[in-house]
Amino acid sequence: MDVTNLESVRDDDFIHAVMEESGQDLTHCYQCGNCTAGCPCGFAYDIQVSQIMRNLQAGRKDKVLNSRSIWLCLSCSSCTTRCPNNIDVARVMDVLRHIARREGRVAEKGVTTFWDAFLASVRRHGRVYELGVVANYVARTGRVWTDIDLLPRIAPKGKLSPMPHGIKGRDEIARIFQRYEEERTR
Amino acid sequence: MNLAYYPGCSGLGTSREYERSTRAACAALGVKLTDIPDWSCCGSTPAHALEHALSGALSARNLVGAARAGCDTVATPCPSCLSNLKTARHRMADDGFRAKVGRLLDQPADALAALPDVQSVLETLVTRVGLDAIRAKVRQPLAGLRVAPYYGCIMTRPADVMRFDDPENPTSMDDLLTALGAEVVPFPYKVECCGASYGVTRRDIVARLSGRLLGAARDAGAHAVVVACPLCQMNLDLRQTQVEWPGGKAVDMPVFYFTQLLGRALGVPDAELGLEQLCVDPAIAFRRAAQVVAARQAEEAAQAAKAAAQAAAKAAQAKQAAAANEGGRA
Amino acid sequence: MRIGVFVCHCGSNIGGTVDVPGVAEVARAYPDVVFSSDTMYACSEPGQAAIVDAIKEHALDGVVVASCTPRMHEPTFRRTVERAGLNRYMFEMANIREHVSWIGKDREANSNKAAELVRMAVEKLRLNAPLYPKSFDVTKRVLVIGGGVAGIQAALDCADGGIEVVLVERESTIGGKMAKLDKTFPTVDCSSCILGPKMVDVSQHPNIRLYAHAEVEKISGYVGNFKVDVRRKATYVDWELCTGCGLCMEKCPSKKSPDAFNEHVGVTTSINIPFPQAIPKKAIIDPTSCRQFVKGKCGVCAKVCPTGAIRYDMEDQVVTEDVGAIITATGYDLFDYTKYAEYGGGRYPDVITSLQYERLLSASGPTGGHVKRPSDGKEPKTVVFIQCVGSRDRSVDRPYCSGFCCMYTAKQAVLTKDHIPDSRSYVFYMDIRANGKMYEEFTRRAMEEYGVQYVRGRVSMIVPQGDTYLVRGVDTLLGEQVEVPADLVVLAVGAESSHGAPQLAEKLRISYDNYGFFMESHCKLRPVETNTAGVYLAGACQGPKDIPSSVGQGSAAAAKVLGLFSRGRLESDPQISQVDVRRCVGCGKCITTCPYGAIEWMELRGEMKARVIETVCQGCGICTVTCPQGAIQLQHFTDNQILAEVNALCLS
Amino acid sequence: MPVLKGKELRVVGFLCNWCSYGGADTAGVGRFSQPTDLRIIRVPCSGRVDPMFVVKALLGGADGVLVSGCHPRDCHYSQGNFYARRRLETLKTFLPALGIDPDRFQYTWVSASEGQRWKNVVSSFVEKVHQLGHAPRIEEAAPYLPLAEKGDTPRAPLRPPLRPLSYPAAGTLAASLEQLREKIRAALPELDCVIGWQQGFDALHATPLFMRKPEDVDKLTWGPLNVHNLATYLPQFKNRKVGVVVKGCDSRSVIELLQEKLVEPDNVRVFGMACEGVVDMTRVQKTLDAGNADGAMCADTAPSSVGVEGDNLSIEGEAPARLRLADVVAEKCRTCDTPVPLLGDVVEGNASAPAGPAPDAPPSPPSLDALDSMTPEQRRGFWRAQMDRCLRCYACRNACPMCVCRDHCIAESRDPHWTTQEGNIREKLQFQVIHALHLAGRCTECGECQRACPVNIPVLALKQWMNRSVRTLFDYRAGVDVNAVPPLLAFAVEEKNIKEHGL
Repeated sequence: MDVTNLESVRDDDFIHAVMEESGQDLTHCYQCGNCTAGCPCGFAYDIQVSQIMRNLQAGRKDKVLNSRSIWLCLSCSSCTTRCPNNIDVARVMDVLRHIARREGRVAEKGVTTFWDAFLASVRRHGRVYELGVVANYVARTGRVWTDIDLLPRIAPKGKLSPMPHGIKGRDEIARIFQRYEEERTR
Repeated sequence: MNLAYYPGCSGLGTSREYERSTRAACAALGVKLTDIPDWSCCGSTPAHALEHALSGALSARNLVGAARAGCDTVATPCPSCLSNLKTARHRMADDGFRAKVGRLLDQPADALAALPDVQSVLETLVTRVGLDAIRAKVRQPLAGLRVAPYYGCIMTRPADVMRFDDPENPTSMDDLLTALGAEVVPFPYKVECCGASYGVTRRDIVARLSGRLLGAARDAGAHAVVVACPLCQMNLDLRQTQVEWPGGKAVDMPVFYFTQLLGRALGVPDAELGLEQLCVDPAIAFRRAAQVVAARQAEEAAQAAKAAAQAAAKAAQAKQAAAANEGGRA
Repeated sequence: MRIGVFVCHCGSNIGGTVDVPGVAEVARAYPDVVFSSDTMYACSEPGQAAIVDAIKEHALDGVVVASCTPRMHEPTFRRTVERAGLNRYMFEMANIREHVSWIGKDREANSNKAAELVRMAVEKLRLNAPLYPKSFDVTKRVLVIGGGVAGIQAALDCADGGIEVVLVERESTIGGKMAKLDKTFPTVDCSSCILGPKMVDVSQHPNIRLYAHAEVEKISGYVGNFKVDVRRKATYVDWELCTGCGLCMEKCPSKKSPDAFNEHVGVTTSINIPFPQAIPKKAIIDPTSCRQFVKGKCGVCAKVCPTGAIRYDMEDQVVTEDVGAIITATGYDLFDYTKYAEYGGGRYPDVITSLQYERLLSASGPTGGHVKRPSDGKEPKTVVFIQCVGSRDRSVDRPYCSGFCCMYTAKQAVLTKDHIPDSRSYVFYMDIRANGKMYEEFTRRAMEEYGVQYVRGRVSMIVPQGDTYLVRGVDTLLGEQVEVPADLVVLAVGAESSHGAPQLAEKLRISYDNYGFFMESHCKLRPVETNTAGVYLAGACQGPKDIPSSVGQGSAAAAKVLGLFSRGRLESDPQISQVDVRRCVGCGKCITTCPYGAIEWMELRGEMKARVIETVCQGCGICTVTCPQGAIQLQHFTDNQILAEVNALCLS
Repeated sequence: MPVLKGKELRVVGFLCNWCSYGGADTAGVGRFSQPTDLRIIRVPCSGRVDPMFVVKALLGGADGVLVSGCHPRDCHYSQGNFYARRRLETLKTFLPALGIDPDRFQYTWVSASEGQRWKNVVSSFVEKVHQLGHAPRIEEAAPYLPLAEKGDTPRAPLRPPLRPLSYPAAGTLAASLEQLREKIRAALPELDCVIGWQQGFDALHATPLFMRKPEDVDKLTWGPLNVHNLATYLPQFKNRKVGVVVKGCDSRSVIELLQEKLVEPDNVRVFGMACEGVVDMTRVQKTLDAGNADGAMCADTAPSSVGVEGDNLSIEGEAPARLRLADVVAEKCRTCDTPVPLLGDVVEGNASAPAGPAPDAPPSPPSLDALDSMTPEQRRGFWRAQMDRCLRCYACRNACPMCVCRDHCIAESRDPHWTTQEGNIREKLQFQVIHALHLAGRCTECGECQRACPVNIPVLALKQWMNRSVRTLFDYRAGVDVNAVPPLLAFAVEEKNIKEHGL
């Protein structure tokens, strides 16, 4: 493992951006590890959440934004609830996703593809059309066998709607997304 | 108090039975639900993971709609919707955030300053209707039914936004189920995450986390898991065939929405509660409950018989002794 | 008036950035100034001599020294002018060092400012009047509140020094937290073996009057002469007659009374003596569980008591004691760990506090010193200790470090190995704070000799699993989530201020911090004094402390009291309020606001007026601002004196 | 000595000896460089800082005043800073009434160990004062009289009264009055005297009546001419048994006097009746003058009788007139919410009901609205112009029921010497500020000060401003509860409505 030069890996702008956007003071973290201890998804992470926090304190932008962990966070708020320093860790993770998306860095493409499919559905219909989301996801990823095993379980229950439930204010929702994109590109 | 109702998108699909049972149970309890006119999706996790203002705008449109309809409170059955609506409202106190959201919406930003309060249907039932009132209306107690109450991870957390029940050990659903006559088993994973929406993209995560929950319910001797969240229900029920059971021992564990059990206890016909739409056959749980009741009755009968026999023996003894005395004297 | 002004160079400290001779020159033109000069070091022997000479030579009746802060040398120069025959209050200082020369480099601005400060001092001095202190007698008795180890030490040291001690303890026995401990770190010597003899000394010392099961109800008066009401709570046993034989405990039919001494590990009889070494060794009835009180009939103890000491009709009694000083040693309480729902919030029987664990370890505890799980009485093989439960945690409003938990946890882990040789202990910690003599060595021994597994990280959650508990945490040094199946979990609960501490502080008129710990007068230089004269602190009531520090403070507080009492009479500061009875209309506003109760009503020719009790008044001046007529004036800081300073700055 | 031209402004600091003065010392010891503008006055405790010192400095030419004490809970005298916080916050909210920028006054907490903090406090405060620049002097402000009719109180547009003011039919009123007289006659034998009203030098003016004999009671009148607040006389009767007749508003003064133990509950009997408003004589006079083309009313056209019925005031005599009560009623009556006396032996009468639901807070009175509508500069000009006219006759004080110092008023004393006898604007305004500050939390807005002013200076507005501050800060209204503790004689460890000012 290489020696890390703390001075050269430190990106102060990044630290400030995370603090500003999340409203959380990263210096409050004293590395007790409670967020990691309680994280249900820690087993799947490449960098444990407390180490994400430590890397943030060190200003290691690449390390954090290139991690898979930030995409696997389930937003369950265990970390936030148990943090002895009242840091809303889940919100920090959210903000890291925002910054990573803005910079086009996504280490878990499947996750964002699914989310994008979800939002595309909302944009189009105003409400989510579940079958449509899965179909879109399958189309984009090519994972045609996704949950095929569940089909016989769910099909007879008559729950999956064959058609989207459009709303009257569909255009209004589309405008929200449009303005969001305009703001973003500005 | 005017209560607006926000059903949430999954109520139109995978959680139809939650939606149906919620409406049926509320009707039985006299809670009037007024749907927010032309409600739209809150954006769920995909939106807040992309950008907070976008998420805020998608939520706010619905809250503004509720306010325009003259409602001061919005109730929603889905914790994910709840979390988004509540968080949006919470953050709207910040002027900068409000302005940012305002720029995305058709509605003027000043409409965002005073948004209606948001609560879960569970909160509505336990705080507005009250357990005593519910208890009084129970027609068909859930006797013998052992249930593991599973609240899901975001119903009560983060505590400063959600402001309902204990964030680590909530008890409102326990109390409700107890009021319905069910037996609540100690369940340590009330608020542990089930894997959320990662079922499609990372099945391994859901398999492991939901497996742990189902295993704990199994080990605690539960006949069923009771949930308040469409996503949790889907992971635990539909995906039950996908999970990793701790110790490898799979069982059939029915997973109810709490509103289904509430409706059943209140005497709402099963057909209105969508019980047939659950994947794991709910009859399994009711059968087990019936066995418990039967065993208990047999036990009681045996006890009663034993006590009666003892009493009879005692009486006979006394009689004999008396007779002996008599005889002696004679 | 004839005023002399002395402007000090303080070497180059002032002279470097202030035109000192120039200021002295300007001052000569101020009203009533008849003499003004600069001086190299005003506080030095020649400097003071020059002041004395000038007073005599120029018949000065007031002196202004412009030099350093009055908080430093005001007493010095007051003595100087006194030596020259002036009243010590005919003196004023202008602070031209800390407030001028040291904080700015602009010589012109500094000199101008220095001259103005001298002007202000002169204008005030023109309105000064001689003031004379009063002396008063001292009651040479001390009240010690709290009979833990700090209070015991303070009481014994004072008593040995020959003064009478009134020791008030809230519980029915002294000994405090230390009496509940099994062993003490880092020597692992038996707690009751070292505390016991001291407790016996307290009971036998002719100079100590002990009120156990009693609380301080009211305090009035002032340094040298406090009046204290002590509420002796009903024990329902006449302690004059009780011999502590324990027969009542043997016969008591009500055996499910909460056992507070054993930290509620198990239960005890309704009439009981908390532990064999209790001082006083007297029985006390818990009326919340006693059948005689709950059901109205029983009376077993009254029947069996050989001395007939039982008094079911006993009532609280209030006694009044006169003392000259007060030492508070009220100790601490334990953090309520049930606030951590993720650790079970009290629902899991085998998740216990560290002090409960002490009772399990103690030979005089409920298990006779055998470590057994509360749930099933089995001996645990894997014990997990979790540190910082209610310490260093902002989310439960306990951001401070409780200081001693690292050490007692190491001790308990060591003792666990002693009691159960085939056991394994894990300690979840964040940092090990072992900054006492032999402390670091001790924690190292726990790891090296006793094989205690230290895990760096917090525990997220405890999950019951069959009859064990899965402790889910993190090892941040491994960077991994970890879990340990434990038979017993011991929470190293932090210290918080003793319940009722803020209320006691209000009675004592001393300050307390956000967490209810009492404030010392100066964090470094006056650690056992408070800002109320005659009230001292000892032990953990000031902040979490281990035994050696508490004992040290007990002795320190005693030394302060003995020093105070070594003077025959005390002098009162004459900078106190005075009422002009002609102006007083008797509205009583000053009486309402005085924080010391130092103003009382008096009748003067049929009218009610206010009067200041000179020895009680502390000179804050709140009353002076309250009085609309300006009838009550704080001497040396009168309205006119302060107005003169304001006018010197604003109107001229 | 003047401040250094171009370099410094005049900034005065009041520092408690134990914490902040020590903190300033610590900053010095640490050589933390600071602006040189500040001059520090050492006091034992922030509780010793009379808000009047601050006013004195600001009126005397200070550009900024800083008060600093121990942190709350950490006071050397345990409570001094708690009192200081209330007093100083009250002052801060009052300063704008005079047109003084409240940013020129700041109070804060610095402990003896906080040298760095002290440096920051001084630096940021002095910087702020420099941003504000030299403080404009009130005596140099351009006179501002919004409705510059000479000698008249500037008035905001008439506001419809909160309640329809309407006196009952003459017969009914007479019956109620007779009932009241009966009560007084019955009680008179046990009392030294009962104070009421009678007709004054003409039918248009009432004057106080001191009833000692039963036949005196016949002279008692009731109606819109009973303008005086008779509670003002009560403290003089201390230790004697006395009765007093009150209107609703007057009763609040009695409550306040009882609260301050300036009259004893056993010695005072209160009689009262529901009130339908009293007239503002200045308005009456003006209305009559306007009606009489030939000018002011003189003695020989004095009215022979004045009657009231409903909303009408009918003046009979050589120059008969009919006035609408709504046009001439006193300002305070327009916003009155206590027409019925709050204590005592009350003849119910029939007070008209409020027009709408009771407001949460008493509505803002018109003269306060007028003051509110001015810019700070206009307020300075306004008070400058008003004080120009002040005769320093102290009629405002003498009429005030709460001015209980009487002969010992600090306006005229030498020890303490708060004001000089110089007849300038600063000293006159200083006295008005003393009056307002001394009334903080005590004033019931009876308006006697303003009514008594021979030159119609709207001094009541200052008290109304102060009352609003007290209400906002402490949720307190004077003269309602005999057992209440006035806010400036109390404190809360955590103040609900005081936001600590960041420095």
